[in-house]
Amino acid sequence: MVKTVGIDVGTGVVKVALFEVEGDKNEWIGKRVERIRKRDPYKLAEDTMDDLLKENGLTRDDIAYIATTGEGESLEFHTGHFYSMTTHARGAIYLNPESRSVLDVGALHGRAIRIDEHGKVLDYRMTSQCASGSGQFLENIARYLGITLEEIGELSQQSDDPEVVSGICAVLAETDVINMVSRSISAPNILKGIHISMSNRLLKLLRATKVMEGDVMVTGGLALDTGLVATMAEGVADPKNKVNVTIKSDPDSIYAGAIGAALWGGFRYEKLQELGQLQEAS
Amino acid sequence: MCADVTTDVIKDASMLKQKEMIASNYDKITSAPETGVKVSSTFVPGNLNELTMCFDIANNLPEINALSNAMRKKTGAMISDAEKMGHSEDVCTYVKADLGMMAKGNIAPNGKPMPNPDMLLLSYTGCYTFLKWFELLREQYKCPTVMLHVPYEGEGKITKNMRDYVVKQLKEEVIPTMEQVSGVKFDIDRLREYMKDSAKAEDDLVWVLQSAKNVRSPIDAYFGAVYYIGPIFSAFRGTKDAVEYYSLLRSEIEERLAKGLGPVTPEGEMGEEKYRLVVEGPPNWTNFREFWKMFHEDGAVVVASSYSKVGGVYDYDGFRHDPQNPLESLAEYCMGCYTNRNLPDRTTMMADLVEEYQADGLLINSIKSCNSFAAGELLMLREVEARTGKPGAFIETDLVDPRYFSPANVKNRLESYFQMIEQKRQGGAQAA
Amino acid sequence: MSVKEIIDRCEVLFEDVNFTSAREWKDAKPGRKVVGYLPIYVPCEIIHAAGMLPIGILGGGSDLEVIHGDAYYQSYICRIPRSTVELGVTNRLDFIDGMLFPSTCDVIRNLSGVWKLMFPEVMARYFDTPQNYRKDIGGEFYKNDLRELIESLEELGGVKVTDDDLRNSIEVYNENRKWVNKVYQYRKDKPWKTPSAEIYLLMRAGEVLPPEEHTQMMQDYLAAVENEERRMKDNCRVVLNGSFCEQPPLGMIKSIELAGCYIVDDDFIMANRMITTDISTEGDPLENIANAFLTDSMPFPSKFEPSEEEKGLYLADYVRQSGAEGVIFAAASFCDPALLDQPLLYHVLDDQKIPYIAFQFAENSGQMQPIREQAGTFADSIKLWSAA
Amino acid sequence: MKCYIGIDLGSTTTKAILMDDNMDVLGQGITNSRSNYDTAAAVSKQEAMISTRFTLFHRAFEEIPQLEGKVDDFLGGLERNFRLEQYLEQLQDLRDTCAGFVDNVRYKGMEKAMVEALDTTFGQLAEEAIPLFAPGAERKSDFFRDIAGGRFMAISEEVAKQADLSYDVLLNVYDKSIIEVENRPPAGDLAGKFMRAMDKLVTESPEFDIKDAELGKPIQEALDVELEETFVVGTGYGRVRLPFPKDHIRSEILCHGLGAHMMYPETRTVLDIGGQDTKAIQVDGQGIVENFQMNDRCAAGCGRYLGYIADEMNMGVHELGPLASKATKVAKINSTCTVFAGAELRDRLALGEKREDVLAGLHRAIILRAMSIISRSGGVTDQFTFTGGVANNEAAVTELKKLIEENYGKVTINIDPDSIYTGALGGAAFALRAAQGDTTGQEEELGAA
Ligand SMILES: Nc1ncnc2c1ncn2[C@@H]1O[C@H](COP(=O)(O)OP(=O)(O)O)[C@@H](O)[C@H]1O
Ligand SMILES: Nc1ncnc2c1ncn2[C@@H]1O[C@H](COP(=O)(O)OP(=O)(O)O)[C@@H](O)[C@H]1O
Ligand code: SF4
Ligand code: SF4
Ligand code: SF4
Repeated sequence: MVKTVGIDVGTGVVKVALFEVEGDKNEWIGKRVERIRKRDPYKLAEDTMDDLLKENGLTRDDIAYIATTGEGESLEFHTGHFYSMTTHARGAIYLNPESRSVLDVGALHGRAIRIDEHGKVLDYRMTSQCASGSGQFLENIARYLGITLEEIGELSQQSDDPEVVSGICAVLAETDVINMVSRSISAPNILKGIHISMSNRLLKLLRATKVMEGDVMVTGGLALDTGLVATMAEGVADPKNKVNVTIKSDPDSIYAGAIGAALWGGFRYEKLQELGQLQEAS
Repeated sequence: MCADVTTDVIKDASMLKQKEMIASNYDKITSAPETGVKVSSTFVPGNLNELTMCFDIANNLPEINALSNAMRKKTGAMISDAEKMGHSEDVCTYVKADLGMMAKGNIAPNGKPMPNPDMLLLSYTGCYTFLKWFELLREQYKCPTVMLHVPYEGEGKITKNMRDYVVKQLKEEVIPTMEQVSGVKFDIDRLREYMKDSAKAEDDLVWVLQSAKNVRSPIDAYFGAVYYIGPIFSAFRGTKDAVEYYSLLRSEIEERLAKGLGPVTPEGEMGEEKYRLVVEGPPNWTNFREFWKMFHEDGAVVVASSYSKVGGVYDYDGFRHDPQNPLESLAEYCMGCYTNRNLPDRTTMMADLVEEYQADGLLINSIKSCNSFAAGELLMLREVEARTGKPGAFIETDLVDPRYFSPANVKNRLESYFQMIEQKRQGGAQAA
Repeated sequence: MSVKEIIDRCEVLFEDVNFTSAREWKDAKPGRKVVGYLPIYVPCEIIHAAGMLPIGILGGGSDLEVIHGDAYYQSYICRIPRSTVELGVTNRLDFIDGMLFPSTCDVIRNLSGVWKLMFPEVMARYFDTPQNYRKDIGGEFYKNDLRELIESLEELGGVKVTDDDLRNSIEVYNENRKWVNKVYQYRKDKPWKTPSAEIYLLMRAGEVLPPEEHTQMMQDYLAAVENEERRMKDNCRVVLNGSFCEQPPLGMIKSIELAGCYIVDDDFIMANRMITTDISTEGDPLENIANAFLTDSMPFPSKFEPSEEEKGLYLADYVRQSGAEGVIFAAASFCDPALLDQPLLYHVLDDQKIPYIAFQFAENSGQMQPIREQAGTFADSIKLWSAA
Repeated sequence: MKCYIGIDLGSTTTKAILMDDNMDVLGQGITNSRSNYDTAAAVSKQEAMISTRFTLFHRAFEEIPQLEGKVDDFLGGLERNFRLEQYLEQLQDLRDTCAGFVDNVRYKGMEKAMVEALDTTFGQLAEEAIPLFAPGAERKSDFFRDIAGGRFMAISEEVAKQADLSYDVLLNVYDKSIIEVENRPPAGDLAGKFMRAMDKLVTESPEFDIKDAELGKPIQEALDVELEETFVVGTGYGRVRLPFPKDHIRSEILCHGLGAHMMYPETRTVLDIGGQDTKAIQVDGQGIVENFQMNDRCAAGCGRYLGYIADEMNMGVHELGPLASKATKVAKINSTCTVFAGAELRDRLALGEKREDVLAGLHRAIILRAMSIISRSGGVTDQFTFTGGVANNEAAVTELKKLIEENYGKVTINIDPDSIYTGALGGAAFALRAAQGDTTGQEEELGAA
């Protein structure tokens, strides 16, 4: 068994996963997530990894392959880099082997990825620049409503008459929301409205990847938002949408990228050892 | 152009006649599998209706299908289907609505399935999208495709080389393919006969369009004209039906004029004529009535428009189909279509219309889909403003994509424009 | 000359939105004329034969600040016309005596009219190429069209263009094309030696330099690059398609290669290799130029493909000839010809099981992260799954 | 006394102007729009009335011999103390509201600690208030939310640390309360506040201790003047949402055009950059709008963009301009998408670019976008007037001046410190006209056909 680390440097959060890997076998032995909060993400990534290693009584020399993903391309200490969709796909399969597609919803971007049973990326769609449906936006709104991130999901599910936000632009949507507050629309209805509009957008992306069936694994930070996940589940249940898929999420979904990176790192390590190329790749 | 909207809007004899004509054409097309009639798909601008008639071929116009689907609010889903098939969000939505309609089983507006065309007749290239559209259709239908390259009037004129080129293509590519598809031999005298009728109908149409020169115009030359140009821009140019329709229409408008009436709107007779506008660019179809309402509610009448010239410019420099020189005149017809003229000529045309029709200014409805119209319109606006001294305005919508019609935005701009005209008038009065 | 010296020179030429080198060429002899042309294709031989310098106007690049250009174009129109207008309004093209707007798309077609209205003192011509490929029909039309072009150039320059002038220029361009093709071939063979950003810059230089000078430059480059120590990377090989008109920022080309893809073929700036064979110098030179376009020109989206069966096959051929493992479609946002063509090309690639991805750019795109992400994932999947 | 009021409900700020029969501006008021539009309109109007009272005081005090040469000092002091009174009042309101939230189930078990923490925090806030409004002191903003909010966060973070309480909890209570406080229409009793302010001032500067009879009378008289709302006109962002009847609404374009014309009669081109929109307007010699352009649905490059950037950098919008002015080189920024502003900024900083250089680049990007809109509306003709909130930003102004000169040569550029009120000024003029029976610009009239 060798140990590998996957580091996912996001726009909002840094995630690190520590694995033991051999062939098809693997074991997840450590994890850590840290919000960036205006700190230097690269430094933070490095520190977070070192902390995690220390906690497990390891040093960097014990690690066979340090794999980065997300925006970690330029981290100097990595062995190799895999791109987000590759790692999220692998992470989704790890968390749920029945996954046939992934919806990765993070701080700024949303991506729909269609994958096969080995986690190979078959097709994908990304949100374009104009993205009111992002974590960042939701965070701003929550802040404005005086609600913590953890409360969002629960509140959204109490909605009885959701008020849909219009528009593609988060700035204009924010004005919409402010206006709703002044019209005394309740927080649950506002949040649910935002969830509905995000969900529509995400499901549209998903359909565009031509996913027809199987489990959709929601990964990224917003997988923790139970309100969004529930809204998407309602969305796919709507026969109008003509998709025969099941929305799934996992408490560890936020680690999907880091998990995928660690696992691919292990795979690549073995490959490169066979080829005797490890020196060159690092 | 679209039967089901016309009915509840205007019930004049001409409208009923048009409705009947359109219905019978759709019946002719959808019953083709039984009757054995050959069907060609072709476009509005530069359509060779008289020529196809010579071979007893029926004409199906995908643009018209798209716009009538839009009026019935069906295009949103069609476009999204086409986008799912891999078409970009950025391209012309007419194409996507058409491809999406195919994906939805290709049901004609009369509810019956549309037969596959026996021929694709690409008789106008004044817009590059048409080229691609036909490649896409051809991939689907795998039927004979005729391509008539119509050179652009880049230098503002039709040269002998251009005309010869088009005529040669007609003779050696278009006509032989049509003969082959239909099994009918080409008879140029038959073509001449049809063209005589074309010219007759064209005369009446021009009279109707020019009736808007009257202050208190009896017609709306944009929204209303959509109905007036329907037959001649589609499958009826050269038919007796069209001749009859236009003479009916003309007499109705003559009557309105005599009575001093303004245009008819979906909401009935229009009130006072407060603003006279010239409009450049096609209308929005998905919210056609709502869009129109923003004008007639505020007393704005469109007295001339470029859209009434997309399928042939008859009223500006006097072109008529000419039975004496049938092929040459077909060639000139194709090359003279509005969007095949260069921007300086289009600009001059708009400035002239503002003057001739005593308009308050030029309004541009810029269509997201259509670069053929849109690329350069902002310069046109400036030029026309400078040449006429009348204020212009610019709004942005789309043809058949409901996502790009933002009522609040359009209304805001229109209102500000009307206020501007109003303020200018009052200011002018104060200064005087 | 070293690779670095050559590429540095190219970079200077590339970044110079004032076209200093062309201005210098013009000032070197009184009476010289410069003719600009937009993408995709005009026969430069003819301009050259009139003693003029043809230069490609390929937009304003990523650093030009567009202020006035936006005033003339709506947000849903691609960027090249607005940056071109900006160049015009800011007098950066004031040394140009004539502008040609080839038959590329509605935007460029209408830009010819915009130019006539905005810059009435400059000769501006729409340049039509035939969509009918029969010699007796399209060929005849095109030949006459070319003759009209020559006449307007003769008038502009106050010169007479003889058949021998034309033959001579054809030879110059045959030689230039030969070296363009050699460079492209070299990159297919050894992509790690020739980063695509370099190849791109080298080709861009050809858009502003006299052809003879550019030919020499390519020869020097190939000689120098052979001696360059450059290590082969664990990259996959891709063909890039869709950037024939508006040009991507250099950063995008670099980002794609950085993310693990060697670009082994592309359709950037096609004017320099539009004609795929030598044009004959025997007989009527105009007819030869016209016929070469009819029978031996590269397919591109603005050109109608008369045969259903042939549609798009060329792309699969490019993939095969260059040993590529996939295709990256990179079209300019709002580029109708490219975007309408893409689904047809997808079908060909699907049939032949060639993987592909697609994204869009604008000449001034700043954020490369999504591009790296997509190109990188593409490279990842080719690498991981072909290795597995 | 007859008053004509124009209210410009912007997406970020709401402005009011009060004018008399002679078209003399007597008062102006501004507040945050980020709450309820009705409240915002009411507050800005009230503020304009308060400022009108000060104008009236001014007029009255000029007559008092003892105050000769000291009127401005006196009024300045009075105003400062008045603001302090207002601030303390709102602070108390916030404190009460926060306390009311402590019973929420979410904070079970923490109640006591929270009450203590809030007491300490608000105690400190109230203490700080006095120096904050001392003579010559600078405040980060004129809005309660900005001043109190910023300090609340700083203080409560410390307090929470010492009380071993989660800072998030205090923040959360604050977030909930501030919305309520902002949505509450302001309390009345102006006269009382004036009088208390007077007392404070006199304690502060005994030289103003003039006999009651001499001072009290003019103050009372000025306070007794009835300010009659003869006609109120509303304008601004999303006109449909304005809490006014339709015949009291005017197009924001026309208001801005007229307002700019009133400030600078020679103005021919107006640029307004507000929170969510940028407009370029061409007006003629009478202030009549000849042409205009606005940004489309996209909010890229407007004032909010700077707001996001300021948040990201933990600074106030006021501080951005000065920092950007220190740049040695202007970073090249292509995207002015507001949503991605933060990401772009982080990207740049990660690439090692300096904060001030990136900021300078961001300002340039905003102005470039505005330049395009100006160009689209027909360019710049002498004179040029820059209005809207962003006109308060010196870096934006510098960049604009540079670009205007490069593109249009030397033209007179007007920037009034009160340019943020341009739209409201036009609105007030329309109100006066409307009262005189002139309905130009009124939407109702157009819809009547
Ligand atoms: N419990 C939660 N409920 C809702 N959203 C959450 C929660 N936890 C984190 N998030 C959101 O997840 C986002 C971070 O997701 P992540 O996938 O890590 O993004 P990135 O990779 O871009 O940093 C944050 O913007 C935050 O808004
Ligand atoms: N003192 C200031 N310094 C710098 N920028 C300011 C200042 N005041 C306001 N702004 C900017 O102006 C914007 C608000 O402008 P405003 O004209 O009030 O907008 P609106 O009319 O849309 O409410 C804010 O987003 C902010 O960026
Ligand atoms: S500001 Fe809004 S509309 Fe504009 S690009 Fe950004 S998200 Fe899109
Ligand atoms: S681009 Fe314009 S002219 Fe061309 S097909 Fe579309 S709508 Fe018609
Ligand atoms: S980029 Fe595309 S749409 Fe734009 S001018 Fe070029 S070919 Fe035309």
